[in-house]
Amino acid sequence: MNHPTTDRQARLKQLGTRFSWQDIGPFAAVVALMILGTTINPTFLSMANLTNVFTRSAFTGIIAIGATFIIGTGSIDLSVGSMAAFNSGMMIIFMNYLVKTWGATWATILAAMGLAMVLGIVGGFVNGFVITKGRIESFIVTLGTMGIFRSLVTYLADGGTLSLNLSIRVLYRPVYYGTLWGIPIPLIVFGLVAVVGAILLNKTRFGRYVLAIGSNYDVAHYSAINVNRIRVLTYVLQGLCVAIATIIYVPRLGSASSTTGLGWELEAIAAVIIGGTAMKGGSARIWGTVAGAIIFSIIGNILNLSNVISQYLNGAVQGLIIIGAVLLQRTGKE
Amino acid sequence: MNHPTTDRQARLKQLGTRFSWQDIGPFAAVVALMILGTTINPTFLSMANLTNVFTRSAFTGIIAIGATFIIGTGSIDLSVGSMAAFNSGMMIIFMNYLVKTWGATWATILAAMGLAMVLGIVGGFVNGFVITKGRIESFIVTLGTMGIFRSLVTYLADGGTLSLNLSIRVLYRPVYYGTLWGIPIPLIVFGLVAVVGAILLNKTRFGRYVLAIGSNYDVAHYSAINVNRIRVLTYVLQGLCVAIATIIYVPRLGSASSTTGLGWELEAIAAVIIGGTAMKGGSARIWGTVAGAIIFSIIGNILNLSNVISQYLNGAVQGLIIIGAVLLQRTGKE
Amino acid sequence: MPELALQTKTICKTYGTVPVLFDVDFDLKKGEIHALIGENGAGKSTLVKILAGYHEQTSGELLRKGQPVRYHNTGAAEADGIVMIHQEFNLANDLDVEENIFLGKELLKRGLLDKAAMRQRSTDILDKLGTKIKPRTKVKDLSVSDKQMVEIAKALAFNSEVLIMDEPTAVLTTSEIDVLFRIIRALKDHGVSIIYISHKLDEVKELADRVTVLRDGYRIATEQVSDLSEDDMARLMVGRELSTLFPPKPDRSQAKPAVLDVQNVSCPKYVENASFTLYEGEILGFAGLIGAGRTELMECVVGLRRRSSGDICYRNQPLWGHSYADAIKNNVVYLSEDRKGKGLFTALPLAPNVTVLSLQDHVTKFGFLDSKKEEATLDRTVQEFEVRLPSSKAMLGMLSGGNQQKIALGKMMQVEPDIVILDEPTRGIDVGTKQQVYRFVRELVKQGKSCILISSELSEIIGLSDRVIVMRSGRIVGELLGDEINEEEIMLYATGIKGGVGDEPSDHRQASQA
Amino acid sequence: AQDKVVIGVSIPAATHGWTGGINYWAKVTQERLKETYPNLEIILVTAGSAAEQANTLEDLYAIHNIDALVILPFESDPLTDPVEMLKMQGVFITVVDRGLTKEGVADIYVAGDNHALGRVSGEYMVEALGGKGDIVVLRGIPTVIDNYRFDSFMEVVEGTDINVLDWQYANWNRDDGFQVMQDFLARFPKIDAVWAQDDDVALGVIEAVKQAGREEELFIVGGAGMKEMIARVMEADRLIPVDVLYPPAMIATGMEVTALRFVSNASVLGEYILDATLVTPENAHLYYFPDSPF
Ligand SMILES: Nc1ncnc2c1ncn2[C@@H]1O[C@H](COP(=O)(O)OP(=O)(O)OP(=O)(O)O)[C@@H](O)[C@H]1O
Ligand SMILES: Nc1ncnc2c1ncn2[C@@H]1O[C@H](COP(=O)(O)OP(=O)(O)OP(=O)(O)O)[C@@H](O)[C@H]1O
Ligand SMILES: [Mg+2]
Ligand SMILES: [Mg+2]
Repeated sequence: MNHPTTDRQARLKQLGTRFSWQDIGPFAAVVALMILGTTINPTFLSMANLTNVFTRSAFTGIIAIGATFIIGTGSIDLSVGSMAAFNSGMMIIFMNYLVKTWGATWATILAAMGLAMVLGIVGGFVNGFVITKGRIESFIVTLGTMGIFRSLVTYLADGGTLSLNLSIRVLYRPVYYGTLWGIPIPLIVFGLVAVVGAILLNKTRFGRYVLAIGSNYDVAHYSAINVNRIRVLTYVLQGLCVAIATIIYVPRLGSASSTTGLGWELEAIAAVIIGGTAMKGGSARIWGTVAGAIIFSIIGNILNLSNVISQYLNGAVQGLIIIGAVLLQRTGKE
Repeated sequence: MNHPTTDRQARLKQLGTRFSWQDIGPFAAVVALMILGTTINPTFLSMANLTNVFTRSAFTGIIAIGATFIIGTGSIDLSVGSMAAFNSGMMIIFMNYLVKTWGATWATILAAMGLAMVLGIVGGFVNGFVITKGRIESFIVTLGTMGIFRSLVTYLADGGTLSLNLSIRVLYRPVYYGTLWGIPIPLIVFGLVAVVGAILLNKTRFGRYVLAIGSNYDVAHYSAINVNRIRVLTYVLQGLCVAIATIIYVPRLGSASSTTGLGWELEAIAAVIIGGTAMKGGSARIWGTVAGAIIFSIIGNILNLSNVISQYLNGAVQGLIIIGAVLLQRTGKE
Repeated sequence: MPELALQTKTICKTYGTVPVLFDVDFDLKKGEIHALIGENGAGKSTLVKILAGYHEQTSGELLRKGQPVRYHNTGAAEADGIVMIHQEFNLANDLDVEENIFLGKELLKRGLLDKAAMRQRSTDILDKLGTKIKPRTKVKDLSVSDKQMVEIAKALAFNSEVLIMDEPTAVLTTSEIDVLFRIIRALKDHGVSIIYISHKLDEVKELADRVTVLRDGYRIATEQVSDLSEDDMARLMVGRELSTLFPPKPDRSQAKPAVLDVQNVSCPKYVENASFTLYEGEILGFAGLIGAGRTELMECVVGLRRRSSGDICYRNQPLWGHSYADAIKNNVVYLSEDRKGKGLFTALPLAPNVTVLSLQDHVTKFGFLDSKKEEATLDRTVQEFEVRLPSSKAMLGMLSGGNQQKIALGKMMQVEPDIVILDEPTRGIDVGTKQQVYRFVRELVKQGKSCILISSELSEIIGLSDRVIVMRSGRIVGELLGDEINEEEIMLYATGIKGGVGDEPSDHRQASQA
Repeated sequence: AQDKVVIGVSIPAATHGWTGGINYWAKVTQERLKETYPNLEIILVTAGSAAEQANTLEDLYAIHNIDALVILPFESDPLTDPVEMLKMQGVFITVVDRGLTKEGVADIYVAGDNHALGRVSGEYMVEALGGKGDIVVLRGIPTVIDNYRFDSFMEVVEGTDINVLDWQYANWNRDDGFQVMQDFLARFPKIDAVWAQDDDVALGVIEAVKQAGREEELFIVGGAGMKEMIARVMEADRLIPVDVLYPPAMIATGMEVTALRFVSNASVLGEYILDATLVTPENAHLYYFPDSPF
């Protein structure tokens, strides 16, 4: 009988991270946008600007990596932006409190990071638990928790802004602004999260089960996969990603308020889908998501670098570029 | 051989509008919320208040009826809120222009209504066309057009507010504030749209094809259904619903700005899903959607009933009630 | 010579870069029943999909009543009077039976759906087919065999001139098949031309006028059925001589320990107080008509379906009340009859499908998935079950029906089961491979494993089972041993002539002693 | 005993710093007034959009039967009609900050002066830069208020040699302020001053400037009177030399005068215009409220 041809493609597949047009597509869009950016304003290619752009993509990017798993199972999480705001608020309150006893030390910061992780895990677990046990559409549950988290941070901030104690801020600042081997720390964290995400998705049973569930819920169930547990885990993972994003977000401005993280959920979901993950689940691409997040960041940057068109129309240009970027991918695929 | 039992249930089903727990569930939630409201403040049940609450649900409700079809096919439309803003803006500009020649007459208003319809149809068509011809996820396309429509209204309003000419406003006002046989006009329109929607969904080929596509794209395709055409039609229908909502929205506030209709898309989608339509498509319930829209309106009202909780926590209470309302439905189903 | 309803001239079909059909000439006379047979992956479904507008040929010509035609979609073919019953169900799960039957060709009255008329028509058709399916049931709530009946009803609702049936009987039991054959013959008498694909050669022999054999995408022969014996057909298909289908049964003199003891299992609406014991090294057949509840009973046993009562002991240990995963841990594995809906991930590649039950065995020493091991497992499965792949990159859905079934069997075998529960294991599998599957199962039980076999094919139950249990309407009504295992006896129980419904459970005990 | 007087207060939800301040002051004033005047009932409702605010007005009347309304309208134009509806039912109307577009609807108008905010900022900019230089502007959310501020600012700046390099919307949001400023800094090698218009945005701008290490090159003018910014002004921070007041406490004024009208029967009608005071190191201590969240 005929054997499967182990051609180059198949060999590449074995690397765990698969390369195909679907993966290259989003990066092609990144390159196209970079060319566009340079054409509009050569400053685009300056080191400082590129560093800014890539660094900024880290927040949504990290969150989007978590979202890749959720969308991979065919679910959605609208609460991530609010959760990020809530986590930021809690971190700030906690650090401001600890600083009184522990002083402005790394211990204080590390403790707050730990708190963020715990909150992320708990928040994600609650989302996942209500969705699976209550058998409610994820859209509804996370729409609900989106409101809840946002309210909580507003409440904590008394409607205003929670500001991080100045002495800690000085200490914590490098986590966003610092570099390691010349690379901004948020970018390193983003890269690490992406690598871990890619391994989780492509090289572990968990990742396989995520895609299996997204591919066909019933078949997954009949393949002895504990569907509910895996789904809850994706939400916990999403919570963790939000926590990590929070940890590098807080040192940036040192504050949190009810506007923090507004709209991040849509951006994260869009990054995931631009990256080639299907909304209905069953296929997911971490590196596509990374490209998707970068695409978003570049679009924003390009709009700020030019004023050819009325600023009122920024949103329109953004919309057109998003659709265009995805069209470009699709066309290339033929 | 045994014939299908034509019991009452089955008979009712033949009416086109099917009654089952899935349909009753949302209404049970409405009743529960009404009881909650009355408990918090007996004034809730006053005629004046109830009229307000129901009338308000008309905007999102009408949009949500369009969204029921879109979600029924397993797609999504994020652009409805922005489209409503854009349509409102265009109506206002058009009326302000026409009033110079035609005066503050019904002709002016009717022409503007016509314009709204045309814009809705065109806008919906564009969404549907790009989605089907470009084979792009509806999420991405409508996220793009959401930005585009919102930008356009910002542009039209020069960043500010578009205001309707005062003389027309006086004439147009009754369309929102007036009553017919004692029933507020927006409610009558809402009811009509719902009835038409229910007939379309349950009594026509179009409705059946919508559900077939949502259930299984390939099966629909192989059943000689023109999948793309039906999908485009759902977007056109959605555009029409947005236009109708706009027509009764404009006389209410007489203005449009970049913040008009912000967030209506999430509310509409939530209303649809609370109403028992599945996010992944294949089943849809118009009357459930109607209940869903009313649920949203009641929740907003309940938050204004009392002053017990910090207003910062409104969002949290709203989130909890949404999840609770859906949980209630689910439990009832067992 | 009667008019040709359909004719193909040198039809070729290539999926991507994979050629599947080579210069196939085929013709269908008006009013004939023309069988199409061939090994799994030979290209039967592909050929008929071209005829019915699901796919377009890569080259070659299609003639309808002598006129060249090209169908760009199913609508065009349907408009031309050609209707097909799909091998993989072509039903919308969220819609109900009635809605599916008329999907794409709804009856209208004054522009609105004429639900009353459609209800009447679908009831009539379902009655004619002798099923108990209710028109308002959602398709997703139907068993596989019921879905097959709906597929048939869907095709019959349309007054076609050419009716193509791609393995309509793979999951049907004898009595359903009888009804179906009556209908097919009646259609033929009305001048309808029928293409009939089946792996059940006895059916072909019984029903068809002519038969065309495909092998590896080539047409090998077209003959009058009366000129061929079943063995001739098998030889033409496989290209070699086939020995007897079923391996010999061992004699069951010595008593073996019980491995699975099921007591009073009930599942509301489907199963009532079912009790049975499975012994080591035996093949226990489960017979019954459609809707007898065999599938549901087994799903209860392995923990895929919640049972309302009952105890299950595995090697004298009460076990797995909760999940299928527990059953798998004890090496009890279940092959679902619903290949597409529950068995396999059609949108995923092959390797993940084969290894999903045994992923823990496909990891490196650091616990990461080992794609090399997965590929190796896939290779082994492909060889063992002779799966025909279009390419190594194929998604599962690109395999032919029978080859998918082989993957499903391969997937199950990865857990090295102690008890295998097979629900329609040879659904859509060709004779050659069937024989292998039977040997394989026999080998398995020889090694001390045990097997439960649910099959709609009575010959399979009879040929393979050491013992047979008959179910009817959710109850176990009879147990047959040795010489009792014959078609007549099984049907007596299955249809309720023996061990009538309402009889006490003791009744079937007596039956088993009889 | 006298009948209870019910005052409804409708304000935007706390979606950014300044509205957060509004919420804070409204709540504080609500409590204080309730304590002082026991027969006063104050219902505080918030809304996330103009349409929602129109809903709250209906609810205040239908459910709470208010005698007076204190409203800080989301937007002037869309709320004019709904407020007038209440007026016609005999409700006493106090409008805060943004005036309605129809004369005679408001009984009391406590006006924040958005034109003045733009003008004062512009005048300071001209003075501090000596009438020439390159500046960038970060605007709020596209709304009428923002237009008033921006247009007035531009009017002042236009006649001078001050060159507005570019402006972008920063949506009264810190993160947007940060990103837009990052890009301005990358794009323009020389920036002499930044008009951020809002203190939330200014906070983001500060961080971007710090990151680029260009603190010495420019200064930032925010607006509103956030306590952090007032503190910086007090400390004579080079980067933040001044702030322009647009105090959220104006809602307190509105509530107080309205309450006064009912408890004292004094005739308190007319307009109260609050200045857009320029906060300098000299007067900053007067506007520093460490307990306020804003
Ligand atoms: N969509 C597809 N893409 C690629 N290859 C395909 C596709 N569909 C079928 N094939 C390949 O075409 C060949 C013929 O398949 P076909 O379904 O016609 O076989 P068949 O004779 O019906 O077999 P069976 O008896 O198993 O149903 C198989 O090798 C199959 O893998
Ligand atoms: N007691 C019952 N009442 C109503 N419907 C029943 C009952 N038992 C079975 N059915 C119908 O039969 C179907 C269940 O069939 P099941 O899968 O149990 O059949 P089976 O014995 O496995 O045979 P096969 O798999 O060959 O169809 C259901 O769709 C259900 O509608
Ligand atoms: Mg086939
Ligand atoms: Mg079965």
